[in-house]
Amino acid sequence: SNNNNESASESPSPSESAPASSAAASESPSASASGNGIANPRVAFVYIGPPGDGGWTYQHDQGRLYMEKELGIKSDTVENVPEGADAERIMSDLAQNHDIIFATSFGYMDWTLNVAKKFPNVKFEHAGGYKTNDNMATYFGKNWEASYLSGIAAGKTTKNNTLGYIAAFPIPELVYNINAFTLGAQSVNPDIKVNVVWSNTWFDPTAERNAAISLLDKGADVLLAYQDSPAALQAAAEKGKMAGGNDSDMTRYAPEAYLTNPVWNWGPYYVKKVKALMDGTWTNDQYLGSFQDGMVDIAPVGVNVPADAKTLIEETRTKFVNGELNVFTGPIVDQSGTEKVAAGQSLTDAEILEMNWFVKGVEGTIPN
Amino acid sequence: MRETFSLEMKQIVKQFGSVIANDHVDFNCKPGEVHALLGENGAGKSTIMCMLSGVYRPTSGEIYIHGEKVKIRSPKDATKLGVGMVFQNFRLVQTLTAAENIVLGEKSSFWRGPRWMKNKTEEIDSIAKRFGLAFPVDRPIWQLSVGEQQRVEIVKTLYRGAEFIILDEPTSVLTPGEADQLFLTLEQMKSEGKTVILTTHKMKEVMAAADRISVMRKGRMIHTIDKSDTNEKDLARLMVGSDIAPVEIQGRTRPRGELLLNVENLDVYAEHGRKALNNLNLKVYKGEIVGVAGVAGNGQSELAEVLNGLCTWKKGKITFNGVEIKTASVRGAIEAGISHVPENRMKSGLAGSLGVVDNLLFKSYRSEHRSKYGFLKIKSNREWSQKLVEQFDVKTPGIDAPVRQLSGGNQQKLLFAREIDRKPELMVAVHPTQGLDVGATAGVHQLLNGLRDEGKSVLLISEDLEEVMQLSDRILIIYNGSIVGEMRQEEANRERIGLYMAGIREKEEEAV
Amino acid sequence: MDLITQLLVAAISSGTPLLFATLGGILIERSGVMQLGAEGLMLMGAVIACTTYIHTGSLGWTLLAVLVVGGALGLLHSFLTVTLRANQVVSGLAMTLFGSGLSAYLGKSITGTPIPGSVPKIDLNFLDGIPIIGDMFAHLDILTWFSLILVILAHLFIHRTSWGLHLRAIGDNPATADVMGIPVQIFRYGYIIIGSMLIGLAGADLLLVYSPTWIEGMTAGRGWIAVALIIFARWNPLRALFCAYFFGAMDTIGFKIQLIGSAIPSYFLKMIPYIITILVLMYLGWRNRNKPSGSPEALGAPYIREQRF
Amino acid sequence: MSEQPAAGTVSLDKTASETRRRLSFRFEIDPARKESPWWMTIVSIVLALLACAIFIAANGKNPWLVYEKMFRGAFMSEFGITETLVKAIPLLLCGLGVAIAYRISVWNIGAEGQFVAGAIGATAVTVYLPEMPMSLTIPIMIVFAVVAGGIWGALTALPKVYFQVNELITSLMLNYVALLLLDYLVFDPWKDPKGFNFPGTPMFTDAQMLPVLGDTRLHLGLVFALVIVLIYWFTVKYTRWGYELRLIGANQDAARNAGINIKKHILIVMVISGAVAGIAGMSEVTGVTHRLMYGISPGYGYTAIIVAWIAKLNPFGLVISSVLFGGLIVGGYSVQTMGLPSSISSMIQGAILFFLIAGNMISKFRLRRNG
Ligand SMILES: Nc1ncnc2c1ncn2[C@@H]1O[C@H](COP(=O)(O)OP(=O)(O)OP(=O)(O)O)[C@@H](O)[C@H]1O
Ligand SMILES: Nc1ncnc2c1ncn2[C@@H]1O[C@H](COP(=O)(O)OP(=O)(O)OP(=O)(O)O)[C@@H](O)[C@H]1O
Ligand SMILES: [Mg+2]
Ligand SMILES: [Mg+2]
Repeated sequence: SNNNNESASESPSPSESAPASSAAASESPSASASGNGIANPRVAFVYIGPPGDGGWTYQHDQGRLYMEKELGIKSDTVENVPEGADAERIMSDLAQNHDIIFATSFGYMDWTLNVAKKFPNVKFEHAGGYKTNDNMATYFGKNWEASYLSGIAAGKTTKNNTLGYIAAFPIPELVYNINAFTLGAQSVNPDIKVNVVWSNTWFDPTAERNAAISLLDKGADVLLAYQDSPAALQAAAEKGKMAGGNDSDMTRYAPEAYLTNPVWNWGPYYVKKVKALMDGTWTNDQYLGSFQDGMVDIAPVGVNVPADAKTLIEETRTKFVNGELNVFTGPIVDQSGTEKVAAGQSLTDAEILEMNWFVKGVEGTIPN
Repeated sequence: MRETFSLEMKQIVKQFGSVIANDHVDFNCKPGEVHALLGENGAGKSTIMCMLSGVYRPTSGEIYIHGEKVKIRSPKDATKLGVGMVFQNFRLVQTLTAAENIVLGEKSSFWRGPRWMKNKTEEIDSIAKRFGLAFPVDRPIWQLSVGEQQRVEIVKTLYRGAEFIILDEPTSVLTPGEADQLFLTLEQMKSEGKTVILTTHKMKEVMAAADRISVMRKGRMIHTIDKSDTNEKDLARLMVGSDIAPVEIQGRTRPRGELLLNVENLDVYAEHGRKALNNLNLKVYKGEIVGVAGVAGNGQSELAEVLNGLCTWKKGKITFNGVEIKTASVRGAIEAGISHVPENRMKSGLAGSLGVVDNLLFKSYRSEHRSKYGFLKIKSNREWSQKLVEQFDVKTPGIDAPVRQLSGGNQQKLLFAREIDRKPELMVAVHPTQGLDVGATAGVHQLLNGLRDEGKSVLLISEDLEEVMQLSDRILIIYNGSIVGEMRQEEANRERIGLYMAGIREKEEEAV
Repeated sequence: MDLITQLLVAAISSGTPLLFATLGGILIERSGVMQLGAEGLMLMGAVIACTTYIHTGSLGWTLLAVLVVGGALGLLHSFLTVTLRANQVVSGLAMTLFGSGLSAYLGKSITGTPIPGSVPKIDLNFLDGIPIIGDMFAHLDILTWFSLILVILAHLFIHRTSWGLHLRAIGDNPATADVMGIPVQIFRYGYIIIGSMLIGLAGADLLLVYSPTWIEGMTAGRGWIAVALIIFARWNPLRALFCAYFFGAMDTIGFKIQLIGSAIPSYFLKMIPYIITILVLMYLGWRNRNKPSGSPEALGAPYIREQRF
Repeated sequence: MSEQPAAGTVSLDKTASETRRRLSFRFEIDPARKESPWWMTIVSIVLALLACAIFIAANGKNPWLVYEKMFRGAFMSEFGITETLVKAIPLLLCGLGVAIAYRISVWNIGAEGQFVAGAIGATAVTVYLPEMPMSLTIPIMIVFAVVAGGIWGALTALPKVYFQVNELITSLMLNYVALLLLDYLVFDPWKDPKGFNFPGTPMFTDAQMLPVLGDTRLHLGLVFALVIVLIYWFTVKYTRWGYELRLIGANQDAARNAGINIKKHILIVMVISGAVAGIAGMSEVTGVTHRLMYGISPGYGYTAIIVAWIAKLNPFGLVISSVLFGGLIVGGYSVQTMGLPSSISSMIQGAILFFLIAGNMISKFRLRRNG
């Protein structure tokens, strides 16, 4: 798919860029916005799963394809890259003949940083992390807003006020999404309880399925799976219950049983950053997208979600687009009843990104 | 001519790699006869019978049954042609019952419910009764004694309707009494029109049971003759290939010394909880050869193992050179000066894929001459091996050649070289001449004799009565895990030993 | 449904693929050939099932394709281990590697695509009222029923038919079976091929019934578990049923415990079946020290007619 | 009762065999042939690549370009070579571990678990003895890894020796136990408190990392591995203990007769086997990942079995085969940009193994005219 890139990259050798690394790092603070653009940038994406996973990687790949179409360039992908030492090798390999690398998983953070330090002339974009370098930016989105909307859908749909949440890893990203989901549900139905199980995997359909069945057995009638595969949705559909997934529109896996869920829309951001590279205006920001710029959105609401939920979601969505609503506005109490956010106050983005407590109504614990 | 023979094998050649086990062998049988196939160990008897039963395929040659030329490509073909064989090493599935073993391979019924098995069991029982062969039909094989297992094997061939019944060395696991019973069974088979082929190297049996006799030597068929036209002596000469009787062993050159080994009231349990040695008592003095005779499977292997520290004992006391041995330890036995010539040299005596040097080092590699600070003395070990190979006249392509390339006799010589070089106090030799030709056998006998003359002792465990009687100063007879009889060389004769081997005690003997 | 019933239901649904694979393995190992390639075979079964189902939309063709591919891989294993007498452990490992690689390769284009349909269920509505039985058996799919029937058939086959007797003889003492006119090598081929088909079917079942989208490595070690279950069940189909369901139940127990709010880390719970397996085998080893172990005695040793013992 | 065949059957049989006779050849094992010749390995690898080429071509890719790219990716640059070696280190160490067990016919497939145990052992040093200079830390880490791996090996050997439990199953089960233990540690007690709950320990300090060569990732673990290769070779060839191993490997019964305590040796060898794999785990965490984390091994322990087998358990052969397989893994990722999955490398590994065992056995056969 990238033969033109191949031939173009024959000559630059790693030794050209590598030895300069230590010096370059401290050389000039403005290195992040390099003056001259690259007309035909060579772009690479590192994926944690396969693009067909139907979730996280799928959306990144959609974004990549959008970017290719918009800018008329080609890009490379490496999929199924484990979040370990292999990631460092693969990115080092890619760094030798690419100009910008998108590392699309949280677990790549340290490896990306290592490689970024070695290859100061290559730009790195890391999704979901918090470490940056002169040539390493991060990007993510306020998907808790979308989780809040999914919570509204779930709260309107449930018949017994018991929801289930299949959570991948006990990391802040999950914690604030669970909280937002719960708050959204409680906004329409204050008695709602959300049962949480940790699957400790992003992508293992069988484990996700087992988790879903356990939740359904426990009595939950609407599930949300913050996972990359549609296994939970499929399991719920089999049992005649409703579920949402994560990252992408999963309607096609079980149209009848589909609730809705937050979706990512990375395309515009990828266009923006690659274009910036072409223009020579790339910067190492920590970008946080939202409904406002469309990076975060919610999938079309499923056919069996009550109609009033749909309108309510539309209204609330408009509030998010207009910046009129913050999910974490007090009063919010945690599971033990301690007030975490006082009435009238709101958490800042930075506070949300480090959240490590559950709101009241969540049934489950965060390990440690 | 052709009609008179129900079975003919013509110019059969069988080659295993470079070994020619059968060299243009002709063999034939008349209907309803008992035909003995006689030959020394390794003469090729089993090989030719295995070709008849389809286990081996001849390299060349032709087989005729009832005048028709046939190809026996598999045991299945053989069964179809009415050939049934009882193998030297039984072919029984240990975990199946006797009845299941007998009906194994039968095509008649796919479904085998309890009803079907009951009918079969009755059928098997009636056949067994008819031929006087009783055994527990419903028990798994691993719970049966060797004799019972053999009966299962024989009934198996009868049940399968074999016309030609081959018994490969059937008596080596039987007492003389059981053997007599077997010969009665043979008569019964003969009277029902079956042809029985009996391979053996025991002349006595041949004279007792056979109608005609074929003699093989070194892979060739030497002669076929009617029993009435021959006698034991002629047969022996044919079998061994020379007039000269095996080398005379000179008598003892010095008197026997003090007590070396004393075994008292020894109990040993073998696998599956079987009691293998039962209150066994045994004494060996310095400078004597003690022979242990007995039917295979009466505890000989366990006796050898226990003396060499290979298995533990439940009860009893072993004293060697005045020191009581408390625990079973091979190292202990080696260090105490006990040598071991195991019964199956390639199975437990030598490592076929290793070279001559490594095989010679087996027991001495721990000594200071062979290794130091845990490191082998490679160079001096090689020189030492070279010397031993020359001294014992082992024919080998080189001292690094894997010993599986050596011929059987040379392997045995190598083993003796290793065991004798250690200057043992006691050598436990089990079947030391099995599979050896006359010359090699004489060589081994000389070595054993030499040990005795140096004042060392030998415990000779052998099934070959002649050998035991010829070499031993004293003969012990083992039966059912105990020593049941003892006699000096001068007092020994076949009949007496035979009675002991059958478990008939001295008193009863006198009473008879 | 109480917790026990829930576990039983979960045991059946996640134990069924294990059961298929274990039964296949039992047939193979009973014939005296080791089978360590289950992981690769299951993955191949799953990927073939997914591809065929997506392309044909027909369950019949799907199952046929799975059986053909499983059988073909079985043929490869039998050629190597029976005809060429290659080391059975290594051949099995090669099968695992090759199967995982090839399945990922073949499945790349269909990764994440849901299959267009599901395996039909047999609704036994009259069972619905009965407490535990109803929950367990009222709405099972046909593959699960097939696995249950297969257990019984395999048990009867091994212990009540002439071919079963042959099978036991081949695994315990091929030389004897051979002289009794049983074509050892042909039967070994047959059992390896049939067993491999069943293991392939295990993968297909996992995909079609349990987790209806293909992803690389989706068996997640279940093939290896099946290898262990063969030994754990001591080559007995009925015991295989219980062992497979035990491991199946253990698949979900971690989540159950989380939901109860127990403090035991789920990792330790997940260790339980592995540790129990070792302990049970140690106990059996000790108890059977004076008896034949129950494992096919010729397991792992190629049979050569003219070779001496 | 008699199943005596009718005369007709016999003659039918005869004609069939007559016709077959002229055409038939027999394929039989020649006892005189020993090891297969060295070139057989190369032929097998080439054939395996050809077979996989069919699959690649069926996917619409040019196999030649794919192989070329794999080769370039793995061996044709300083980066590729060092990365290949980085991958080869755990393979070589785990391979040495299993090879020594296979030498005495103990089928240890638990290198994966022993690797993880070693990694855990080494990391325990960073958790419990955090402030120490490198000169102390690294040796202590080795000791911990050896002990942890050795314990894992012993856990396989003890049930085998005392309860006749098949080591295949024990070592396999223990792999899962080790992986779950790892998960527990990195998700729970040892988790990096500042890591946003990411399943991993904190990054090691500089004193807890193995030195690397220049700015590559090639670390001191390579030296450990090569030293163990030499020790292995020397031990087997020149020491008394090595002689005992050779004897057990060649004939267990004979070894017992030579006074060798086989049970003890199985125990010792399994402890060593586990310890060597443990060193692999230690060198991976301290040399490459610099932290203990979820999914630390992408199956090194299993690949190592094949690496050992291809090398025919020969220590120097292991060096070559582990580099080959390291290259296959590295090259496998580098073909991804051509639109091929990285799993192509496990497919090729499996195929190589198939052809190799087949080739190994075929070279022991010879064609014989039926007589
Ligand atoms: N399967 C085999 N492979 C290789 N060589 C064999 C095989 N079977 C027999 N031989 C060789 O063929 C020769 C004849 O062996 P065979 O077993 O036929 O002797 P035998 O007369 O039955 O001796 P014994 O009285 O010891 O049973 C021996 O030298 C033996 O080494
Ligand atoms: N497996 C083998 N591999 C290689 N060469 C062998 C093998 N078996 C036998 N030979 C060769 O064939 C020759 C004949 O072997 P065989 O065992 O038939 O000898 P033999 O005539 O029985 O001698 P002996 O009387 O010493 O037993 C040996 O000298 C040996 O070199
Ligand atoms: Mg014989
Ligand atoms: Mg010979």
